[in-house]
Amino acid sequence: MNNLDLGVKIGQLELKNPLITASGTFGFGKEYGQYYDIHSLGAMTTKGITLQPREGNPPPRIVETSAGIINSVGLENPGINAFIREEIPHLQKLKVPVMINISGNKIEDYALLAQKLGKYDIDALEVNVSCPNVKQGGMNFGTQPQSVYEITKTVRENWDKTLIIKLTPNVTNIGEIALAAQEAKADALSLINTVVAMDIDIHRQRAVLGNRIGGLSGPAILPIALAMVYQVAQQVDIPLIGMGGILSGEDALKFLLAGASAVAIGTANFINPLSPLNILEEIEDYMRTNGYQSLREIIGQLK
Amino acid sequence: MNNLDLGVKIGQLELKNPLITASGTFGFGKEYGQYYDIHSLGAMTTKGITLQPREGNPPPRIVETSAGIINSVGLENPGINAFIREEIPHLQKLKVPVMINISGNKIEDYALLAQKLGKYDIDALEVNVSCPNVKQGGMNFGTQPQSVYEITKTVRENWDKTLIIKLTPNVTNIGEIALAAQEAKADALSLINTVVAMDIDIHRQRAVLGNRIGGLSGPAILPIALAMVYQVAQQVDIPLIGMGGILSGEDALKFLLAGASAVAIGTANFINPLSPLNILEEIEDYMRTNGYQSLREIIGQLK
Amino acid sequence: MEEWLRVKSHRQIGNKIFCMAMESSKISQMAHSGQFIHLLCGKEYGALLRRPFSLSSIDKKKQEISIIYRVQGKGTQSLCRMEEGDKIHALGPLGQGFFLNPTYKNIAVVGGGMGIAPLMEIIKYYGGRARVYLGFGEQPIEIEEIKKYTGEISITVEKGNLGKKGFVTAGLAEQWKEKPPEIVYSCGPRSMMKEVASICEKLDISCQVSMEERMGCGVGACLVCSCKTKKKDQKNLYSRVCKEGPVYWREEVIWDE
Amino acid sequence: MEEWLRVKSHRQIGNKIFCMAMESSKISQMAHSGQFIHLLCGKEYGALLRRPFSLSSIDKKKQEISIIYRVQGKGTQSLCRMEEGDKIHALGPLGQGFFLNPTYKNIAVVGGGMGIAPLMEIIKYYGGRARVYLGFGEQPIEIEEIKKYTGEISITVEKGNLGKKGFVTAGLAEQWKEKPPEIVYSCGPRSMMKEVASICEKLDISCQVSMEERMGCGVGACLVCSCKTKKKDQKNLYSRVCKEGPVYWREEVIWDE
Ligand SMILES: Cc1cc2nc3c(=O)[nH]c(=O)nc-3n(C[C@H](O)[C@H](O)[C@H](O)COP(=O)(O)OP(=O)(O)OC[C@H]3O[C@@H](n4cnc5c(N)ncnc54)[C@H](O)[C@@H]3O)c2cc1C
Ligand SMILES: Cc1cc2nc3c(=O)[nH]c(=O)nc-3n(C[C@H](O)[C@H](O)[C@H](O)COP(=O)(O)OP(=O)(O)OC[C@H]3O[C@@H](n4cnc5c(N)ncnc54)[C@H](O)[C@@H]3O)c2cc1C
Ligand SMILES: Cc1cc2nc3c(=O)[nH]c(=O)nc-3n(C[C@H](O)[C@H](O)[C@H](O)COP(=O)(O)O)c2cc1C
Ligand SMILES: Cc1cc2nc3c(=O)[nH]c(=O)nc-3n(C[C@H](O)[C@H](O)[C@H](O)COP(=O)(O)O)c2cc1C
Ligand code: FES
Ligand code: FES
Repeated sequence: MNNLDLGVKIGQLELKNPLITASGTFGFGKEYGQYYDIHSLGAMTTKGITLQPREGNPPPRIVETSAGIINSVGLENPGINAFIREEIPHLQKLKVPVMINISGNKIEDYALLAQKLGKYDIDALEVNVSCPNVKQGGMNFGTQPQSVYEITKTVRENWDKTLIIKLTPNVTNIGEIALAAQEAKADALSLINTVVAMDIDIHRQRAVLGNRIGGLSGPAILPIALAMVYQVAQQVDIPLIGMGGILSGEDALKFLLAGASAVAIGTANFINPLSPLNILEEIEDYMRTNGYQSLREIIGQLK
Repeated sequence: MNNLDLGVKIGQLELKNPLITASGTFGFGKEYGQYYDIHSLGAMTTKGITLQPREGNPPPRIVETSAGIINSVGLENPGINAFIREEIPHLQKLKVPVMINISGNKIEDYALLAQKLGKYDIDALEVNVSCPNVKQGGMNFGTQPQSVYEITKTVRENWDKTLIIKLTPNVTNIGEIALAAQEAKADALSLINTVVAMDIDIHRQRAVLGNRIGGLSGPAILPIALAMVYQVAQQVDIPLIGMGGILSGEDALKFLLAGASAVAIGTANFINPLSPLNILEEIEDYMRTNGYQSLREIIGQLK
Repeated sequence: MEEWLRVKSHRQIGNKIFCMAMESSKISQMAHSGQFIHLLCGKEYGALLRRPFSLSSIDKKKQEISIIYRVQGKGTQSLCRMEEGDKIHALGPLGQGFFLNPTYKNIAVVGGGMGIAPLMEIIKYYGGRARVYLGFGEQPIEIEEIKKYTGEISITVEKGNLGKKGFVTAGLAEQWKEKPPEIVYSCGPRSMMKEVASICEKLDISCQVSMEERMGCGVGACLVCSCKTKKKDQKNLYSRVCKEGPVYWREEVIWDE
Repeated sequence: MEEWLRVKSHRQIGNKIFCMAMESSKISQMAHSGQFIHLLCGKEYGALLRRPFSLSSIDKKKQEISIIYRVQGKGTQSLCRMEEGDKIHALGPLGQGFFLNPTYKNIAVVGGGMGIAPLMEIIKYYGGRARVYLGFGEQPIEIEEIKKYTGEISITVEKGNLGKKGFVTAGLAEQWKEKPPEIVYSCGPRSMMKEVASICEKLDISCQVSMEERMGCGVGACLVCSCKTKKKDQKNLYSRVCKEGPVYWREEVIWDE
């Protein structure tokens, strides 16, 4: 029955299917394991890790908007050392490819993070140059082709497994940034991270989020993400991981047709923990209905 | 009863209330006149005009997304000469302030447009440096502080009434562009125009829009627009006209609290032609409930 | 014009196809055959914009209008949950309707699928003077209703066996050559209308078609509903389906796209 | 755990306040007083995320759980349209519940407004051993229900005349000084719980509070539901209300924010 070939290649990684869980929405992979066997995923991405522990932004950290949510977690994480001590042992045992999402304040941070993680049996790094919730560094890096080039190069020098650069949508020209990452030998690109956004409570006359500004995700941003994936796919030769508002198989297929080799599921996990599996099934249905054997017949095939 | 002071000042214009209809969603002011007396508006903005007639993009030109619409009209318009011949006579007679939205392919276009329009009894120019649906010029102008500075300066030299620059959200740093427009003596800024976006029909495996790429508007982009208005309000001293997804009085009040002196209503007109009036009423209710006499007590008052 | 309409009856008349009659004191009085209303269908399924529907019946005396529609996406899914007594907000009547002429003795109507909707009023108007050609995918609808007004109906289906097998346009040229109608009215898939227009052009028969395009405002203000046309008096190549349309003379439409 | 729950009864018990009982074969068996479920409320009004609700009743024998909620925004508006027989999807039971001790003879419960919901099960558990203090804006709810389990209820309202006038926390210090409860359970507005915690601190009484914070996943994966805490074994200042909470010991919470 299931003789469909859903495999995709991201750098040196062979994913058995294109469904990846997005960074920051899937913890370190423990919580959703209660809802389904996470080995059925193509891959999982962990919450962003920094060199030093970060306590994150003051609450509230989430607000719902029309077809979207804004979050301002602010990269809360225990820091790389605690992460290695407490999470790596369990992550190394998983039989699903794991991508570690890292963030830095300075270019050297990224080098150090890659070095530290290089000692463990981990499949891929996803380098977040794009978090809009962090004042220093964070997004500023991701908006300049030059610094994206340098970060990518630095990490590349310290990491020989699969290297993915995650791009921010909050830029004038995402294509030139994608090209800079490719030139510095990134294996793949993830796009998009959240879009800078804000909500206001008119009764309290205050920003709803403790941090005022946050990042918009969910269905509201899907058409924005899709345009970026499509545009970047025309410009680079490395595989893309598309994300932004994917809730259904139809949504995921839009990204695949636009040129993404894989898709990541973020906000949808909150709505339904089983989303990644449901989306996978819907993709399989589509392939059967339309007589496709392999996902490769779909990727980038927009007419 | 109605002793509320809703007046706001945009450049030399005194608007009796902050409700403006957004460019491209209100034609040249004729169509919606059947639904209500457009003199109850604070002001109206006309569809973008260019030097030469433009036939616009191939259909389909609109698609609905989650809480948003993408349009790819592509600045269809009869050109400035036909506009002056056929629309100006009627626009000059209106007793509601009229803002003429203009777009160009080259910097000189803007100068010429301003010169031609300068001869008529028109209240304000809204200079669109930001249309994402036009290949040459259009958005490229709006993404560079230097060219925004030059366009603004050129128009300023040819136009001594109220001058508004309309900014695009598709940039890395909207603040520096806002500052460039202010430095070149813009009287006010409109933000935001639509966000670059795309939709795909997975059955036909084609982009839904004839032009593939279009601009996203509607509630989906409200939080993005709000963040930009808030950020720009911190940086410039000239008044802002906030827009992007406003459907209700509550939405409008968010923009006012964030620092906009007026708001423009675009997509909401399509849903309910009476939206601007309803929104105005809801603002008045809010003022009464909270004991405000004047809109100035609200503008930019986010705590 | 805008009006809150009260649903008077709402019934299923085919696979996913519904007919909804609404009380209307204003729109019903102004509406002309071929015009449409722009309905706020409800937000249950997330529809944001209004949806355009042709008036399938206009009863000025009973102050009632009807639409016939197929459930397709978010808007029509919400619409089909409307129940008798519910209110729905409409803009309308909108657009240019059909050219009707009381002196015509012999007209033809060619409808495909849901294209039947705006043609119903024409059939009522011309009654026995109308020859009706209808094409469906599988299941014909409203046939009994039409038979009340005219006996001359020819039904074609692409599959199934509730009519002739094939396309509705097959054989039209021959029939019309023999007995040319004074005018042909057509609504349905673009390819069908293109074929009808081309037959009429060859036979030099007047023909009106009702075009569809995705709409924003529905009232002429946003320019998203463009159809390529060559109206002589128009400066723009594109015309607004909601304002200059949805009904066009066959020679106005630029078909090849 | 996830489960489709069948609505068994759904009734209004106050101004905009509803009680919904649901059939649950799985969650009901695992649930502990103070835990919550994360409900997909329906999209009619555009709610995207799930909404968290404390379990106000857990009946393992009848395989039934209930929630008491107030209609506030999009999610609860959709929720209140659910009818008997409808199904609703839940994650749960989630979070850490209350510390219950069968040997306690004298406990106190302080609830404010909707904060009453998670306290109902505690009152049932301790029965006559519970002294119950409830504060409402105007209209008390569930009083008759509570009286089935304990006679010691004190009701305070901010306005109206269905109870003592004032804040529920007024006079507590004096009463507890005289006859200190072995533990105090509290849920309600933050300022109220802060006051209760501070009274308990002064009198050295154990106290648990149930905190609220806006949630994303509800299962510990997204870190949006942070509450400032000082748990000793924790590296982070913030703790996840959905995982480490919603019930905390009073000394864990950092109140001043
Ligand atoms: C002038 C006119 C008259 C029409 N009359 C009828 C009628 O009598 N009966 C009937 O069943 N249908 C009619 N249609 C088509 C009808 O408007 C669409 O089927 C309906 O809008 C689909 O909405 P949806 O939300 O169910 O589908 P979705 O696919 O969810 O709609 C998404 C968007 O695309 C637009 N759209 C989708 N299909 C069409 C279409 N075929 N034409 C125009 N816009 C479309 C919708 O309005 C909406 O903006 C007419 C269209 C026009 C332009
Ligand atoms: C652990 C826990 C238990 C709860 N138990 C109950 C209960 O038993 N009865 C009850 O009436 N309410 C309870 N609440 C609050 C309830 O979750 C909110 O009232 C509800 O989410 C409001 O949703 P809405 O869509 O109606 O409001 P909206 O204002 O439209 O909600 C918008 C967003 O804000 C969140 N939100 C709004 N108010 C709150 C709040 N007070 N706490 C947390 N998130 C909020 C919503 O979940 C949603 O994501 C509980 C909250 C938590 C965290
Ligand atoms: C609560 C939350 C936390 C996130 N944290 C991170 C993060 O730590 N690192 C990162 O690269 N992206 C982070 N993201 C962005 C997501 O990985 C993803 O790029 C984005 O949410 C768009 O996808 P979606 O619309 O499917 O959620 C976070 C998103 C959310 C909603
Ligand atoms: C159909 C359509 C056409 C538009 N045409 C123009 C235009 O010609 N010039 C312009 O500056 N903005 C144009 N806009 C942008 C709007 O003026 C407004 O900035 C944008 O839609 C955001 O507001 P909204 O979400 O309320 O629609 C257009 C928007 C739409 C939806
Ligand atoms: S739908 Fe707006 S002009 Fe036709
Ligand atoms: S809601 Fe996601 S961690 Fe608590």
